[in-house]
Amino acid sequence: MAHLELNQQTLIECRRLAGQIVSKVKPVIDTNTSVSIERSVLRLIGVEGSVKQLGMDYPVSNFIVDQLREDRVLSRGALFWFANALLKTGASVEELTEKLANGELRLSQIEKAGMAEIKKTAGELCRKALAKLAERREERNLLRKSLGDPMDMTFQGKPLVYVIVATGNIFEDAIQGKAAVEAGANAIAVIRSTAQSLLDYVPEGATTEGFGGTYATQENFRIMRKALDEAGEKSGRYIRLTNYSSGLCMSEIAAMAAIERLDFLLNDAMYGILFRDINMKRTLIDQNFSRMIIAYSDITIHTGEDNYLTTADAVENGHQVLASQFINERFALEAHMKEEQMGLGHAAEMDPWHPNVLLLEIARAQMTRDIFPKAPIKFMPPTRHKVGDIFFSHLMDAMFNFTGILTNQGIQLLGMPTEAMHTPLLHDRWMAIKSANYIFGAAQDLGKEITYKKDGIIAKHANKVLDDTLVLMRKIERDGLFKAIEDKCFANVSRTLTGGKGLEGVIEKDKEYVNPFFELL
Amino acid sequence: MAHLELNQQTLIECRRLAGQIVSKVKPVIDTNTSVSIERSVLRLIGVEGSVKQLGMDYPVSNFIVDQLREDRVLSRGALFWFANALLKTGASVEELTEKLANGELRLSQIEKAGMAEIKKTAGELCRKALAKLAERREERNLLRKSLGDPMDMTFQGKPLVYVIVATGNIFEDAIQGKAAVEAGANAIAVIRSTAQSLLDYVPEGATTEGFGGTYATQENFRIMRKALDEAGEKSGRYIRLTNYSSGLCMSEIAAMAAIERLDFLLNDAMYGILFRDINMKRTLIDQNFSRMIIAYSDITIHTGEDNYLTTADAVENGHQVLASQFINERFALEAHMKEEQMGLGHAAEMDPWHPNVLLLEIARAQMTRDIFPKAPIKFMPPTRHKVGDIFFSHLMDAMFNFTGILTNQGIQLLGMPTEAMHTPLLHDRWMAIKSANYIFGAAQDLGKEITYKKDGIIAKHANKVLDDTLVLMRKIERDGLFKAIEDKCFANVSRTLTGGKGLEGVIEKDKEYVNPFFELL
Amino acid sequence: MSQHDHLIKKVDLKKLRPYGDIMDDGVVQVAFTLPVPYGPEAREAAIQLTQQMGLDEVKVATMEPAATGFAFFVVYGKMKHTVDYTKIKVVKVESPVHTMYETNALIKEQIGRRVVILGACTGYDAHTVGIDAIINMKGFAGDYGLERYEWLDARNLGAQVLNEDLLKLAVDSGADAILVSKVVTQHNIHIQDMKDLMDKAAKMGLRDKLVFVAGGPRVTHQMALECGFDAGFGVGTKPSEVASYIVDELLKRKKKK
Amino acid sequence: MSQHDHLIKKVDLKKLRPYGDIMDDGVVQVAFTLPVPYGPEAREAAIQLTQQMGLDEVKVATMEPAATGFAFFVVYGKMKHTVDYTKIKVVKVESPVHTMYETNALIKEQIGRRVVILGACTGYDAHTVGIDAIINMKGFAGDYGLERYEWLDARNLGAQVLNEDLLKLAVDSGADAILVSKVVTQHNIHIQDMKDLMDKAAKMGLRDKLVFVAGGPRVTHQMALECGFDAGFGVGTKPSEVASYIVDELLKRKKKK
Ligand code: B12
Ligand code: B12
Ligand SMILES: Cc1ncc(COP(=O)(O)O)c(C=O)c1O
Ligand SMILES: Cc1ncc(COP(=O)(O)O)c(C=O)c1O
Repeated sequence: MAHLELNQQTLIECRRLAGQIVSKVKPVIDTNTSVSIERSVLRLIGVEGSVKQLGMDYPVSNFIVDQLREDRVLSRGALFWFANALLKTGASVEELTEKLANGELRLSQIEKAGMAEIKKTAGELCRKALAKLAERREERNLLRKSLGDPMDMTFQGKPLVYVIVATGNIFEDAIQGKAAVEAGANAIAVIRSTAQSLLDYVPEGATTEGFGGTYATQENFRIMRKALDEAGEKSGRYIRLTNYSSGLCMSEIAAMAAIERLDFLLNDAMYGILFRDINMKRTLIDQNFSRMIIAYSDITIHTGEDNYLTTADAVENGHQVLASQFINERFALEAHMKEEQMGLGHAAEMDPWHPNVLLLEIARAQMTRDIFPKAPIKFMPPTRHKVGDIFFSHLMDAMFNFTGILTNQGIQLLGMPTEAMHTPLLHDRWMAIKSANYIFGAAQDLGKEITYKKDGIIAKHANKVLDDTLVLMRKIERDGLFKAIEDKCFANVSRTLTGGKGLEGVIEKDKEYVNPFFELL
Repeated sequence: MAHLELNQQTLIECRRLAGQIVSKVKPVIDTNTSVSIERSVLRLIGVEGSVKQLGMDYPVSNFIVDQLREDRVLSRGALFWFANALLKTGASVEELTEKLANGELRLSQIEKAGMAEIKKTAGELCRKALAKLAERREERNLLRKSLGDPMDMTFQGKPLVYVIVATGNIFEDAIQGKAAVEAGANAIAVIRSTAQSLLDYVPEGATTEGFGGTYATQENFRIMRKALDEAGEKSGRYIRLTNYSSGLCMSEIAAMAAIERLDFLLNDAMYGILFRDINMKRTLIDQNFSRMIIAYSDITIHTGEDNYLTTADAVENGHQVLASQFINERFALEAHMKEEQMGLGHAAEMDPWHPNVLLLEIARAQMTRDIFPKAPIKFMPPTRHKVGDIFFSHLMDAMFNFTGILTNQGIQLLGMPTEAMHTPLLHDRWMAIKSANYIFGAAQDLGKEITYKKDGIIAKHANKVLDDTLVLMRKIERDGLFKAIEDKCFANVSRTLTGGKGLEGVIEKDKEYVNPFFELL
Repeated sequence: MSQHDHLIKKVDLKKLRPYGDIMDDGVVQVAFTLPVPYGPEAREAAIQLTQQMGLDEVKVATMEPAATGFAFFVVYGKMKHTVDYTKIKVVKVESPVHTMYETNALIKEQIGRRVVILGACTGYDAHTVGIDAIINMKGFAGDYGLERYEWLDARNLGAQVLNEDLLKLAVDSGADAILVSKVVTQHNIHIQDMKDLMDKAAKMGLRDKLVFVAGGPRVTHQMALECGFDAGFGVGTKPSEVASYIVDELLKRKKKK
Repeated sequence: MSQHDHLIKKVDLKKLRPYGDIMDDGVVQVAFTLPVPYGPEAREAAIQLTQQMGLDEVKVATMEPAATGFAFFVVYGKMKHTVDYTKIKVVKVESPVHTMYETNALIKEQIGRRVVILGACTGYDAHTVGIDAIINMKGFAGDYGLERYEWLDARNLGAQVLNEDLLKLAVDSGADAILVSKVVTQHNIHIQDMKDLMDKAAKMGLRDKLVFVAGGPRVTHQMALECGFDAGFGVGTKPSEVASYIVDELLKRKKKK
């Protein structure tokens, strides 16, 4: 394989700085919990179902956590109260959930057991929950083995062909997901409906209406999982399902995804802050817990650095992406994730008319590959510079596919000819996959055939990005991550420590806070 | 620039064999003339206009040559008789033409002057004719200088963007040619109507109906030349015009093209034999004279090896193309052409689904570039494997454009998304040019950035083609070109020495044959 | 080419038709998927549908098995319909485009105070790149954004701004104009949001006090007018066009009074 | 998914419409060029033409200045028209496809002599690759050509064969079937040439003595029938399909007698 000669000292220094940056915010993460974490905990131990509230199906986990917050006792953790109630009522998880949901019981009102007992029960609940997650994880491993896993090829062969469905209707999504698999897709993301990420609960049930995407619900996960398992069976390969552990419900979606055997999750330490204006603290706290679940469940995350290049010019701002990747990597390691699970995000978002743009894209893609050799790397297609000329757009995606195979990217989200128009039609996706099949085949071994000139345009651009990254990392380390975000270090977007949505959902942990998942995961 | 390491000994041997092959058929060329050559001679010295015959406008040059043949005196050459008539009648070329056309005079009936006198007059006619051609040539040089010549960039910069128009209507062709120039084209070919190449005369006047192309007529040449000169003036660059010196009127079209300042001519030593079933002798004789005119007029030829890959599989038969290029090169040198005038043809015609097809195409394109470093090289797009899926077809052309810029081809005939459907619509061409503009810019310096692995797939394929070529050249040299063609050495097509059209138009030269052009060109 | 004039077919603007490679040939390319299996029946259905669209000489360029039960088609045909181009009247933003210097000068001389402009991406729409391109200093395609204009006080409120909040802020800041960006268009959510803003503005008595401008890749002037806005701008809009329009409109209103 | 059955919209074959990303949404992509300058009027003309095609919710994805005086459009819309798929009947070559071995066996047993087939690319058409793919030994897409069939005597006459020459040769060689390839289709030259062959065949009294088969990328069975042929084959035809058809047809005719 062609590789770039990158300054190894700079890489080491960047990683050291990332460690510093993360350890400086670690206390915030360690001393706080969030409503999302607490709801996830309940979901993991088996609290299911919904209550009617404001005319809609409101998750019981939300209902319970809302009560605990109202009663100002959430700082001990939902599990403290739930374990306590189990002990005191002798009910099963299901029975207790039922009684809480219909108002027969309220957690904070129940007489308190001893802390040791509570911790013991809580621990048991967690271990049982994790056994279930481990089961799903092993199920995946079995299927990967029996059907064959296209990801096994990723490092020697072709990038994983990955597409989105976004009809708004989960049943159409299922149809189109299957269609995509027939055409050659190996992973399918169901894009979420606009602004679901700002809901502080996860909707319930199968849904058939959405804006620019389909609601992420546990039932929808199931429907899609089943459809893709069927498609995988038929096509003789394991098909991966993606959703979004992002937004105000970051951690509970991780939990739900683990339970429903999703394979990929969009999950980023900073995306919510930058692109959804979610509070910084809330996001950092949630990302940590979500990633612990993810680590355990052997899910691969996709980070969101690609998005930076939609608001910040991609030719100029490669360093923002790389700096963020180092930080995401560090946060992920802190949450016990393996490098192999880190689909660090980046994208081919440069102006197609920039001179030698393909060389610059190759430079960025190759350096990303070389800097994170074990990470699968998620490579995102051109979107920002896409225009309504679908024929031209199709070419931009072709060159993107070419860059992907040349530089041996791991997971290639295919671009769509109609990117500037609408979420993909069935045949948009079909022709995008045909493009990838063609180009991945046509240029399969090109990366092994060539070497890059030492001081050429490609090498220079890569080294420039790397040098810029070091400068940026030093600034972030000096000022702290929060200030850096305020100063538009990422995506040219500014956010403040106390601004954004969801800060009210952050709760300082009591010293009697109980959540054995933190130890077990 | 990336280059391939090719066995230089093999190249030298191939060229030596090409010399042998050509010199073996040279006697046929030297001892014969053809009706086409004789008509060209008349056209060059200024015989213009037409007579009514069978209800159509029949060129006077044909009318005169037909008479000479009928009278069985053509073997002395049309110029012998024409110069003689001028001497004896004292008429001007125009007056004599007029009298011949209206039947007042018949060349063979005119009293004969002395050979020395005839030769002298003939020589003067030829010199005057050549002075006119030189004028057009210098006119081109002036325009190239004043407007700027995109071809000057060819060796450092991007391949020349070249497209076809083929509406059947010369006025629409002019509109579309100009449109293409606005979009970025630097050369325009007016494709000929189906089967014009089998007509043994060149139609007259402006034409508005054609099948799959537009008739090549002198008036059409003028209309198109004017349109492109205007477009060039507007766009600030010299725009090249292409037509076909091919078929039964090979040499007179070269003459007409020289007179109307065309820049490129499709012209191949064997294409007519293989693809139009024109007699071998006829074709070889005609190509020689046409190329002498071409050499003098500084026209660049495009040879037709690309076509071989439409009937013979392109993955397997690279050697047919290369062998033919060596032979075409040799024939061209014999006709006094410079290497810089040799747009040797080849094409990206491999099955798009062949594994690593891009590597194989790069191998072939790069070797062609490296073997003929001074030749502009005409690179033809995928056609054979094009299908009705215009979106996919557009991608194949994108990869073709990529191959062109990577390997520094000289003249890139752009592929059309609708290749499998119809001759190009205005917007087919527009989007094809947009594709080339994009990819030539995006990958402009990639060829300078990389080197190919020594024993990689690319190097191996190139060397295999080269080795196969040597074997083939040895066979051709051993058996002779005529036998080789019979044995399907090119394009998997078999033709015989006495088969095909136009043999009746070959006339053995008398020892008193007069045609000073052979000395002057 | 004058001697050939009679041979050249000119466009008939009263009966305008698509141009493929010969004037008036009407060639159109169509592509769609039918939810039926690939096969001769699907092909025939595609032909019949294309014919119903008013295309003659229908040629199926390709039929592709896009998936089990789905056939994708690319079809060419010649359009029978024509349109009378001479009768087409399009409402468009008519104000001339001034340079930044001209616009500044106009405000300075004829308004005499800085013009206040609020911009936002409304509803749940989080696509700020468009509004940023118009407002932020840097601008778009080499054209400076409104923040750069000395005589404009342009404020970018960013994404996901609720209509009521936007109007309240407009009142509070004494704004002269409101710029709304709408990018997400699924289920015509952009139109709903735009109409809702104008309804609320009317209720608050703001309709004629402010200049309301919409923009976005699927926004047209016509459609903005239909939603009750004063103007709409689409793909590729440059900040100077917007600044020019706002100032011209303010001056026009001033004169009317 | 059975508990969800009521939520899933099924295809209505009686009113079949294109599928974009939701059943029955009718989404169609259209592209064409108008011979008028790029601008809002051209855009409006494009919209009106698209509406005349029966498309609703027309969205102009792009308008491009393809050249001075020419605007290129990509448009999306939702088709109002439907087609009754249940009523579609297509005439198609109905003979089952045999393997080479089966076809050989059929001839050997039921005809008892080699079947003579002449193939050519007629008129001025010089595109031999198609007919070569059918006749020559090597065949097409892994399927052997007719020359390879022991019980067929298939002769490829190549390109630019005149109709009269072809028919004369057919008589002389006692051919059972004639294969005609037509690739160039400008001005419907292929149809003219095909009809001309059948007229000449009729005059020579050969119409029913031979099986006439046409092929080419724009040939359909239907269209071949309309030209008087017995069958037509299009894109992607394999030699075995042609061999099977010819033999079946010969056997059918034999039985009739
Ligand atoms: C960048 C981008 C994003 C970024 C946005 C970052 C940001 N802070 O802006 C991110 C990644 C966050 C994003 C997210 C989503 N996106 Co988005 N996104 C895009 C993308 C790629 C480019 C948009 C863009 O920046 N264009 C560049 C700017 C300069 O152009 P512009 O907006 O047209 O602006 C110009 C003019 O329109 C005009 N203009 C615009 N606004 C205004 C206002 C005024 C007053 C004036 C005068 C002029 C004006 O002037 C500008 C300069 O000329 C488009 C696809 C595309 N290529 O168009 C999809 C696209 C808009 N997104 C889409 C979707 C569906 C989403 C999501 C819902 C996906 C999901 N489910 O997660 C989310 C939801 C976000 C939300 N809540 O709104 C769809 C919308 C489909 C539709 N028609 O409804 C698109 C078309 C992609 C697709 N094919 O699916 N997206
Ligand atoms: C190769 C080719 C050539 C080669 C032909 C070499 C040769 N000896 O065949 C060359 C370079 C010489 C050539 C020349 C020209 N060509 Co050409 N050519 C093509 C090309 C690229 C491929 C055709 C092909 O080989 N396809 C592969 C074969 C296997 O497919 P097929 O023919 O469809 O055959 C299959 C089926 O149709 C069927 N079939 C075919 N025949 C038969 C017969 C029977 C009996 C049966 C049962 C089945 C059958 O079975 C086959 C296998 O499945 C097409 C574009 C394209 N991609 O289609 C243009 C194309 C056909 N050519 C075209 C044109 C215009 C020309 C020229 C007129 C250009 C010019 N002005 O110089 C000349 C004129 C030639 C002439 N006198 O006819 C146009 C035709 C436009 C139209 N619709 O009328 C096309 C579409 C290109 C374009 N977009 O302009 N061409
Ligand atoms: C990390 C990450 N999360 C989430 C999203 C999607 O947005 P939302 O969370 O609003 O559905 C993206 C989009 O690209 C992303 O990169
Ligand atoms: C050398 C050469 N001559 C001629 C032609 C065109 O054919 P015709 O001479 O029949 O117009 C081609 C077509 O590609 C060619 O390569």
